Amino acid sequence: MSENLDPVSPKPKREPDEDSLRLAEALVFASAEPVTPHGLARVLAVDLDAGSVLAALRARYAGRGVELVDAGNGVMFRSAPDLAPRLRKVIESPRRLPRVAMETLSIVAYHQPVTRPEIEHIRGTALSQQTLDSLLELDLIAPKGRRESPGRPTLWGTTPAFLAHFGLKDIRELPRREDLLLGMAPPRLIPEILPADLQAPPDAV
Amino acid sequence: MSENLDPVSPKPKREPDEDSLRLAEALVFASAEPVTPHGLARVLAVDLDAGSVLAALRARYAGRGVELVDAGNGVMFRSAPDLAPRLRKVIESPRRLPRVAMETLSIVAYHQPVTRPEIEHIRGTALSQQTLDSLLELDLIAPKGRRESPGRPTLWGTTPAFLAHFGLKDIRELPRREDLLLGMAPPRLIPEILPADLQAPPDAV
Amino acid sequence: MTSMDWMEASSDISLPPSETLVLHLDGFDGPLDLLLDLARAQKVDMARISILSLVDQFLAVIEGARRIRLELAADWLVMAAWLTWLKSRLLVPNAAGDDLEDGEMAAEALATRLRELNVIRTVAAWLAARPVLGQDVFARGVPESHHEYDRSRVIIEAGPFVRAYLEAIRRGTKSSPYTPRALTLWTVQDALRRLADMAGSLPDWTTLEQFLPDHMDSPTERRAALASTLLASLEMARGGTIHLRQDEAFGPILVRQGSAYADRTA
Repeated sequence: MSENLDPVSPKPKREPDEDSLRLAEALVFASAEPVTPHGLARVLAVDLDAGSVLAALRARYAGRGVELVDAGNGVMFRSAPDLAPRLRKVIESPRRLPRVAMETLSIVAYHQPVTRPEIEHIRGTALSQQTLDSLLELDLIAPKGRRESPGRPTLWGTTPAFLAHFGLKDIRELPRREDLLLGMAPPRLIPEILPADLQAPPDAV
Repeated sequence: MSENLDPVSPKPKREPDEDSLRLAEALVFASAEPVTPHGLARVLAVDLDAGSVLAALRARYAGRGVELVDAGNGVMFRSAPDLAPRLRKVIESPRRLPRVAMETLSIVAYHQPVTRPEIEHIRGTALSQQTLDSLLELDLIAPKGRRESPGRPTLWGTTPAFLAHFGLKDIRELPRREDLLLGMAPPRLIPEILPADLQAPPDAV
Repeated sequence: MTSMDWMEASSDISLPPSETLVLHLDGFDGPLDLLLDLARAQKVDMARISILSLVDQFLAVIEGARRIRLELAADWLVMAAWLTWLKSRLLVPNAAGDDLEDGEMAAEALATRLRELNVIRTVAAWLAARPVLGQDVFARGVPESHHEYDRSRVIIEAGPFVRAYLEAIRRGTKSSPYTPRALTLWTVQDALRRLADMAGSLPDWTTLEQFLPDHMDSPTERRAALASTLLASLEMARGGTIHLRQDEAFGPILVRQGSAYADRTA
């Protein structure tokens, strides 16, 4: 780099040799930061120009699987962009459903076919459109016609994809409600609260 | 890799071409961990042998500033060792391991799985928490279960990072005890002093 | 035991004059470490370590150290004491054959431990001489990741699924807005209305209890109704619609149609 030199009497620089290329290659490879010509000059012999060495290195790597690219005011190695799609490794990291979605899904599974107001009724709180949408998008629930009552609300039920998630052959393979609700005081209130059709056991599906 | 193929009718493999070399180069360059032939085979065309591609790549980088070396059961790029003095000037490197840590590491490597009291017995002095911590922090040793004896002490062993750290392909590349003990009387087993497992050869790993 | 000066202590150092060695005692990682260095300094095959001369050297070092610093670490003194015992057994074995064997076995055990430590130290040196990653050879400074995380799938486990259902049901039945507990307590307003309705048909003094509503099942409901009815009766008595009478403390409260009622209906 010219900075190192007395600007009044710039000595003529040598052509980059193999040794300087090796050193530059190793430095750029191992550095966590882009290597600037100035940084390279610190390890090069004084009669070598860092800029020329980097240019020669860039030429050597042209068209290879790894290329020397500019980054900030330095250079770094980067795998060739055209190879990226072939190097890509997709790692599956499945999410867990949020609690609201899980509860909604379980209510649909046990009470299907069920309307949205009925789901809200059972959970005792409003059901957000977002939750319903996410379950729809994941193909875990699907509309199953409409109830022939005022307003003709949509009925919801689970999908084959839902069964596949659990590795179930049939919705009847879910634990029985009666077994689940064991120990819970048989809710005396339920008859008044739940419409009669919600009382159907899950195997009525 | 041959694992991918029907063992009965192994198709003849193509010679590594420029495209496969580029791909292998990019993959190994990008990876923070050693790349196994199996890992490379995943991205290569089926009619190419990962081992041959890596061999060709190794030849291409021979003598360069960056070299392809074995580490564990894979390969990785590393700066050439002869450049170390010049690179150290600009690349920050962690402090060398103190002798205590090196000896402790050697004991773990030779006697693994080994408990802390056994390490202390061999060195004839207590093992400081600091030494254990530094080896753990560098991921050179790791717990390998517990010994089913009173107190159930933790067993220690070396990690894949240990192999990469010292450029070893396999723990068996460590000098054989027999070679080290050359000229010495074969150590008589003294059960009262050394637990029998301390006598296990290193290749019992 | 410092780790800083291991460089000096590690390799085959020739035995320094004892004064220097005293000062260097801290450079050794315990008595075994010093013993090994003394053994190596014998410059003989490790297989033929002379335990006796080793013992003498060790004791000399410890003696020298004690002359300068009295507070020598316990493990050094324990080793010194043990070596003194060992020396006595090796030099003047007792008539009993046991003692001789004891001494020889102990010496062999010590030699074995020293050989083992020597092996380890050689391995450590061998390892340290290799190009070490991060010190002599360097890996890629900025690894790239071509990993792509696919989070489109969801995971549903039977356990959480079933628990979610139970929680929904429990919470739903607990705080559902559709389950208001019917308020069956008899209010003062209720009592006023009932008293006003019934006061006209009162033939004569009637106990207050007669004005309580029917079907008061629980004692709580009954007490609440009684209190409300009492309050209502006091209010009506103040307006003169009814008269109240109580013959004795805690006795039954009697009600009769008042003059105001009669006036109004007249």
